[in-house]
Amino acid sequence: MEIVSIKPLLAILVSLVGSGLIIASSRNPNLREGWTILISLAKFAIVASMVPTVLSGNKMVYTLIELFPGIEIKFRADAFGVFFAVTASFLWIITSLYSIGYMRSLNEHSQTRYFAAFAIALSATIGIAFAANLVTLFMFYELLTLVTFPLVTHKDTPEARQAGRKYLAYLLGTSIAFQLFAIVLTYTFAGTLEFSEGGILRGAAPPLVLTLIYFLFIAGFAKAAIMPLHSWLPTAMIAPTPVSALLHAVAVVKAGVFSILRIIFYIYGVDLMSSLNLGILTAYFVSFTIIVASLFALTQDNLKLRLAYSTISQLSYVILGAALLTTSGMIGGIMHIAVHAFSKITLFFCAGSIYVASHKTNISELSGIGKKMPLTMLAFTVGSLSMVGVPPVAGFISKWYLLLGSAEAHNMLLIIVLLSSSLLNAAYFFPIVCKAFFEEPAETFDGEEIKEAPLFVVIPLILTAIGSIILFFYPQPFLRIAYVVVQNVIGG
Amino acid sequence: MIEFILGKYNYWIYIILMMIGFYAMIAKNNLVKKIIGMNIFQTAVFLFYISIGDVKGGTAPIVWEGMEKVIYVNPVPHVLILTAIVVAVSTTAVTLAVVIRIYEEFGTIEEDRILEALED
Amino acid sequence: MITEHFPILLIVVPLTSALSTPLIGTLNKKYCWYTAIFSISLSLFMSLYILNAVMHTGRISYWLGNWEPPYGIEYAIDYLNSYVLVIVTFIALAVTIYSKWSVEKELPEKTVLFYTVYLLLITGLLGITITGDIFNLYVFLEITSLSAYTLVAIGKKRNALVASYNYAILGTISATFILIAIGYLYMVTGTLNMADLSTKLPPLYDSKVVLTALAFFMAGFSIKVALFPLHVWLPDAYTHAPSVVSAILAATSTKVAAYAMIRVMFTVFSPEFIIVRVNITHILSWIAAFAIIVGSVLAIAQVDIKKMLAYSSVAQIGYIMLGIGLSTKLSVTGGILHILNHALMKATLFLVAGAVIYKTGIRNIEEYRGLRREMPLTMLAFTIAALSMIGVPGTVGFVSKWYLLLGALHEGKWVFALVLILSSLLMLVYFWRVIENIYFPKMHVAVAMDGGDKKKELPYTMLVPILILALLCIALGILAFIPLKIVGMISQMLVG
Amino acid sequence: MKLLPIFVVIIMGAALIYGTIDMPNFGDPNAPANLHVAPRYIEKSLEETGVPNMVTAVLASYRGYDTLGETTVIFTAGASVGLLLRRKKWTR
Repeated sequence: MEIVSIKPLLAILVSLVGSGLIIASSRNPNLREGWTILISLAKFAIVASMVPTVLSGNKMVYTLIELFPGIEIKFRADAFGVFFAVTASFLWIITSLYSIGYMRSLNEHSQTRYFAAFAIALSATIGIAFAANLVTLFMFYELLTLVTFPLVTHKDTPEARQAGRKYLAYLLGTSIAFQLFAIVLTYTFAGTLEFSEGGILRGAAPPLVLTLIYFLFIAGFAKAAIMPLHSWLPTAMIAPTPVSALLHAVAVVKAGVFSILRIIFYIYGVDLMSSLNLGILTAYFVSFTIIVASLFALTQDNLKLRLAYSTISQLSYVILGAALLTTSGMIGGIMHIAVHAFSKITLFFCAGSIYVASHKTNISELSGIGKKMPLTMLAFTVGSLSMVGVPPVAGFISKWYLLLGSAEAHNMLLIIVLLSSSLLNAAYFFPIVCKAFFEEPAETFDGEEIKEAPLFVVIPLILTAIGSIILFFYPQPFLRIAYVVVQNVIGG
Repeated sequence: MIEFILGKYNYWIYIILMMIGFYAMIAKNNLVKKIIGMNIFQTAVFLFYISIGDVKGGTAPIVWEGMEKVIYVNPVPHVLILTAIVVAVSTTAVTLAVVIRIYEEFGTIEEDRILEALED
Repeated sequence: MITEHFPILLIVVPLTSALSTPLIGTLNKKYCWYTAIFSISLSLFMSLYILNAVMHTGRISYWLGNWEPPYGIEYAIDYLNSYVLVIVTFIALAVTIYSKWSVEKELPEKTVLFYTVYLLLITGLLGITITGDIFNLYVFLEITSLSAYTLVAIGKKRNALVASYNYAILGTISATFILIAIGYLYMVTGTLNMADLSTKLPPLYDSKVVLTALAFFMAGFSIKVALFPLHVWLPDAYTHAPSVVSAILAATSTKVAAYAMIRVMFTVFSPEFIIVRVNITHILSWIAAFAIIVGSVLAIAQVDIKKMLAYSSVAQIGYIMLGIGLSTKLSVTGGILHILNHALMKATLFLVAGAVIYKTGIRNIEEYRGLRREMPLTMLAFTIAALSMIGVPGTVGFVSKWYLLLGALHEGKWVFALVLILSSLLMLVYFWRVIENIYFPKMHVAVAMDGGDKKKELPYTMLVPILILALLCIALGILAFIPLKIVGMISQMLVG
Repeated sequence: MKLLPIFVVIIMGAALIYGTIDMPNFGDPNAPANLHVAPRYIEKSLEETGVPNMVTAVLASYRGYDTLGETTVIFTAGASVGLLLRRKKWTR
C-alpha cells in the first residue's frame, strides 16, 4: 500500500538544511560539529521511524513537484530504499564522530567545507535511496558526484586535482554518456520512469534493444565500480580517510550498486531479466571484477589502496547476488550492502587511525603496530574476518546467502568464484593482521612512541567492529527488510 | 526562347551586377574596395525591386489633375527601396567609420597586412 | 485604454529614450544609465503584460496608424514572439543593471553614446520580434545590426575593429540576402504582411521564385544566427566586444535571429512546406549537429574565456536549430525552450567573464586559479551556469537537453541523440577546466604573499543581476513547468 | 581571381537565375505584385491621405512606421559614427 508521507523528503532535507547551519557556524568549530552530530542523529531517527511501515509491506511516497509533464521529482520509501538509507544514515553518525577526531587531530584545513559537503552528500545518498523514478535518481546521483568532489580533492594539491579530474570524468562522464541516454531510451520505450515491482520495460522494445539499454545502465552507474570503470575508486583514495570510509565504502559506491539493483528489480524486473538471460550474463560479468580486483588488491602496499580494490571486488558481490535472481541470492546481495558497509568502514577507520597515530600509509611499515595500537588492530581483524566471511562476523551471513543462491541457480562456476575470492580475501587481509601482531617493530621506528589514536577516532571504529559482530548474531532487522524487498520483487 | 530572354533580361542584369558586387565583397583584399563591392551589391537589389514594380507604359505614381485614366507603376517597391537606400547609406557610413579606425590603428587597409599585424 | 497600445509602446519607449539619451547625457552622463533602466523596465513590464494577454486571448494584432493589414504595417503577437519579447527585455534589463560600472570602466569617455546605441540595439531586437510585416522586420534587423557592429567595434583591443568589420560585411551580406528573399516573395504575392503571405503562398509552393526566396532567407538568417559554417564572425566579435555587449549579443541577438528564422520557416512558409515538400528541416538538423560538435570541439581549444564561451554559443545555437530541424513536437519544445535557457546561461557566463575582467583584468582560463576565494558569489554563479550548460539535472540546461534527446529518440534518430550526448561530454571537459581552476587555490606563493585572502566581490549593481540569472538557471530547471506552459503552446502552434 | 569566392558567387548567381524562370515578365501589368496591395494605394491614397504622390502617401502614412525605422537607422548610423570617431586619442 502506498502512504503519502513527507518523511522521505524530510530525511533528505534535514542534512541539506543542516549544511546551511554548518556553514553559518563556521567560526565556531564546536557548534559546527554539534550541528553535524545533531543532524546525523535526526536523519537516522527519521529514517529509522520508517522501518515499521515498510516492514508491514507499505511504502511511503511523496511527490515534490512535476518537473515536466509526466516526469516528477518523486520519492518513495520502500523496503529497499529504507534498507540502504538506514545503513547509510546510521554509519553517518559514527563517521561524524570519527571525522571530528580525525580532522582535529590532523589539524586539517577547510573543515567547514568538509562538514558541509559531507552533509549534502548524505542528502544526496538518501535522495538516491528514496528516488521513485529514474530522473529523481539521476538528479541525486549527479548531486552526489558533484558534492563529493570537494571532499575527494580536499588536499587542494596538484595530485588531488588530478584525482578529482579522474573522479569526475568517470562518474559525471559515464552518467551523462550512458545513464542519461539509457534513461531517455527507457522513457521513449516505456513511457514512464517510475520504479515498479514488476519492471516497466517488459515487452516495450525488441530484446536486443533492451539488452543494449541494460548495458548502458550498467556502464552509466560507474559508482558501482564494475571493471573496467573501476579505476576512479583507487584514485579517490587521496581523500581524507573518513571520506574514503563513508563515501567510498558506503554512500557513493553503494549508491552505484543500489541504483543497478533498482534497475534490475524495478525497471527490468525479475522475469524480464531471466527471459533475456541478462541475470546470468551480469553474474559472469561481475565475476571477472570480483576475481581480478582481488588480485589487484594483493599487489597493493598502500593500505587504503588495498582496501579500495577490496571494495571494488566486494561491490560486485552485491550485483552478483541480485543477478542470480534467486531468493537467497537476492537476499545475500542486499544484505551484503549493509554487511560490507559495516565491515569496510571499520577497516577504513582503522587505516585512518593508524595514519593519525603514526602517519603511516603502507602495509610494509606496519610491523608490530598491533602491539602499539591493540584496539585499532583488533577492530581491523574483525573487519578482515568479515571480509573473508568467517563466523562469527557478519560477512559470513551474506556470503552464506550468496553461496546458497548460487547453489539454487545450480551454477558451480559462480560457487567457485565466490569461494576463490574468499581465499583471495584471506590472502590479502591476513598478512596485514599477522604483520601487525606477530612481527617485531622495524628498527627504523623513530624515538617517538606510537600510541593509540585519540578517543574520537578509536571509539567509532570499535563501534562498527562490534556492529559487524552483532550483525552476525542478530541480523534480523536487516534480514527482515531484505526479505520484504525480495518478496515484493518476486511477487510483483 | 527569345520571348523568355526578352521578358527577363532585366533580372539577369541585376543578377550579374550583384555577382560583381558580391565577389568584390568576399574576395577583395582592400577594405574600402569591399565596401564598394557592398554598395554595388546593394544597388543591384534596388534595381531588382524597382523592376518588380514596373508596368509597361506606366507613369510615375503621382496624381495630376486630368490624369485619372493613366496607368501608374506600382508605388510600393519605390517606397521600400527608399528605405533600403537609406539603410545602405547608413551601413556604408558605419563600415567606413570602422575602416577609418582600422587605418588609425594599423596604418593600412589591406586585409592581409592587418591579419599579419594581429598575429604579432 | 493605454494597454491596447502596449505593442507599439514597447518599441517606442526604448526608442525615445535612445533618442533622448544624448540630451540627457549632456546634463550628466550618469543619468544615461537610469534612463536605460527605466525604459527597459517599462518594456519588460509591457512585454509581461502582453504575454499574459496573449496567453489568455490568443493572437494580438496591432494596426500601426490604424491602417488595416495588409495595407498598413501590423504588429502581430502570438505565443512565440510574446515569449521571445519577455526573454529579450528581461535579459536586457539584467545586463543593463550590470552595465553601470563595467561601462564606466571600459568606455569612460563614451558612456553617453554607448547607451544611445545600446538602447537602439534593444529597440531593434524588440522590433524584429514584434513585427508582423516582413519588410519592417528587415528595417529593424538593420537597426540591430548597425548598432551591433558599432558596439563590437568599441572594444578595448584593436582586434575589435577587425572583428567588427568582418561582422559588418557578413551581416550586410546576410541582410541583403534577406532583402532579396523579401523582394522575391513580394514579386509573386504582392504583399509584405506575414499573415497575408502565409495565405497567399500555398498555391505558389511549386514556384521556383518561392523556392529561391526560401533558400535566401535560410542563408541570410543562418549568418545572423551564426549557424555553422557561417558562424565565422561570431567568435571574434564576442571575444573582443566590451563585456556588456558580449553578454547582450550572446544572450539575445542570436536568439532573436533564431526567432526570425523560425517565424519565416513556420509561419510565413508552412510546416507542411518546409518539412514535407522541400524537407529543409532535415538539412538543418544535420547542419545543426555539425555545429554542435564543431563548436564544442573548438571551445575546448580556447584559452580566452570569452572566446571559449563564444564557441560554446556556436554549439548551443546548434541545439536550438537541431530542435527546430527535427521538427517533432518534443524537439521543437526543446529547441524553443533552449532559446530561454541558453539566454539565461550565456548571459550569466558572459557577465561573470566580464566581471572578472572588471575586477582583475583576467581573461585567460589558466589565470582563473583561486578566484573562488576572491569572488565567491560570482564564481558560484559561474559554476551554476556552467553545470547547467553541461546539463546537470535540476538546472535549465537539463530540461532542454532532455526534450531534445527525447525528440531525437522518439523519431528513432539515434545519431542526433549521440551528438547531444557527445556534446555534453565535450562541454563537461571545457567547463570543468574552468571550474577546476576556480576552486583550486593559486600556487602557494601567492597565498603566502597575501597572508590572507582578500575578498574582492563586485559592486551590487553587478553582482545582483548575475546572481538572479544564476538563480533562475536553477529555479526554472526545477520549476520547468512554468516556461513549458508557454513553450508547449508554441510548439503546438508550430508543428502541432 | 580567387577560386572559393568565384565558386560562392556562381552558386549565388545560379540560384538567383533559377528563381527568375518562374518570374513574371518585366513590366507585366498583371504581375501579382501589381494586383494585390498596390491597386488600393493607387486608387485610394489621394482620398485617404490627401497626398497626390502615392509614394509619399505610402511612405508617410500607410507604411509610416517603416519610415520611422528608416530615420532610426540614420540616427543609429549617426550615433555609431560619433561613437567610433569622436575621440581625442584611442588607447592602444
